[in-house]
Amino acid sequence: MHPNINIEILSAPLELANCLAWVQSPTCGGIDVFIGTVRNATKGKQVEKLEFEAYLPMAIAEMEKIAMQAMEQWPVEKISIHHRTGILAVGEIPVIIAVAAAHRSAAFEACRYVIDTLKKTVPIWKKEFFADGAVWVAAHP
Amino acid sequence: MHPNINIEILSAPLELANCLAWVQSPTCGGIDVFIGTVRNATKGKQVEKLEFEAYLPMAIAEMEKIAMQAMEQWPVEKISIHHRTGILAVGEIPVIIAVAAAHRSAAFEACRYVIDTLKKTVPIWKKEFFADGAVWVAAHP
Amino acid sequence: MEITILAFGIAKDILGGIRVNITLNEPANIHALKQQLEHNYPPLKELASYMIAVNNNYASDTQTILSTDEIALIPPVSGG
Amino acid sequence: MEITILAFGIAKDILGGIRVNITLNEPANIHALKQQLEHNYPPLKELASYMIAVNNNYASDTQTILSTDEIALIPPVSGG
Repeated sequence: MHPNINIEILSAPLELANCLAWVQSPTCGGIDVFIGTVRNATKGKQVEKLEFEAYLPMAIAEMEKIAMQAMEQWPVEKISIHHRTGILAVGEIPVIIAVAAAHRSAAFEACRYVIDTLKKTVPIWKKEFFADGAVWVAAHP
Repeated sequence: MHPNINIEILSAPLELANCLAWVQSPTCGGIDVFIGTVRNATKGKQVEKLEFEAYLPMAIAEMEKIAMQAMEQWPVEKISIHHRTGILAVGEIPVIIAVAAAHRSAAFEACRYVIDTLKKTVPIWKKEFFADGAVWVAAHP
Repeated sequence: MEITILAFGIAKDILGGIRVNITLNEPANIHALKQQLEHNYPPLKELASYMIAVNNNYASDTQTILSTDEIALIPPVSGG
Repeated sequence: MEITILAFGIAKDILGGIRVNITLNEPANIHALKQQLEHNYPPLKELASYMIAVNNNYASDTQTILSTDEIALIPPVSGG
């Protein structure tokens, strides 16, 4: 793992303070953090809970690739990505991405890139549970 | 103050957990947080500490205006802005902005707008202390 | 040769397990594997898309498969 | 009339205090106040820019000043 990249996939609740402490540095002037939270509805339908499943070694490898791409594209110093697995209730946190940079513009752009790309390429799957059943998100057209 | 806007100017260390708890909501899927941190250098010169001074009632009013403008421009649900005053050491946090939205795109764009605009219009002043003296930032051309 | 397929998300439901064995004629590539999988498990054709990963990397259709590779069936991802 | 000016940041250093009194002919507007301030405190002219706030709002040059207004001298801001 690149020394300025921190990737964790955890079955316990994610701690924002851990991501922040990991990226903070005296050479950085700004940190952008994205925190995903479980919404109580999707397309107007009430969500009861979510389940996240990960293909662990590959998910970590893909997240590291994304963080490396972000570091190549923007002058950012440190990136921390933590993703949760297992059953999550409404309001819980599936993902935290923290990006520290000397200047805020790079932190914002790199953080946005990481979450957008993570959702497209990292082998993690989300199952939404409704009152009348459950579906794997995005599985079917 | 608008019920979905939280503005605080504090002389004590800012707590990220407070901003996050304030904006979290079961209807939100994403929170973007910007955390300013004191850099150890500016334009290649070593910074020893910073001092922030605020024109309190007006600074709060201007921050509320910015948050209102952000809520008019993007579908965001809650905005929390905390700014520090007094002497800050390298690594300390002068500002935290947290924006919660149903969808992440609005949270990112509104958060970026708030910090960019805050730096232009909110009556708060930063003094940089170097080994050989101190200057009010941006005061002179 | 017989290879083991790791399956996740909806693919695990379709294949009926996390690890499923499948027999392929050698030499086999990803394209041949996909054809065999779709033959054995037709509901795979109803997915929005799916990818095959070999040793933790997404593989192209022409990539050759060895019996020692770790092969995973990756349905549309939805992390974050 | 005599009005009190609140000063912050470098303006506090230039005016020599957080609160400074200044005498203006009535009726006075922001433009007249700025001219009087620059006359009394010439280093103000060296600032990158500065604004006057009346009752916690940025004021235009034509705005009239009342003796009961809270007037603040706002040098270039640098928060965040």
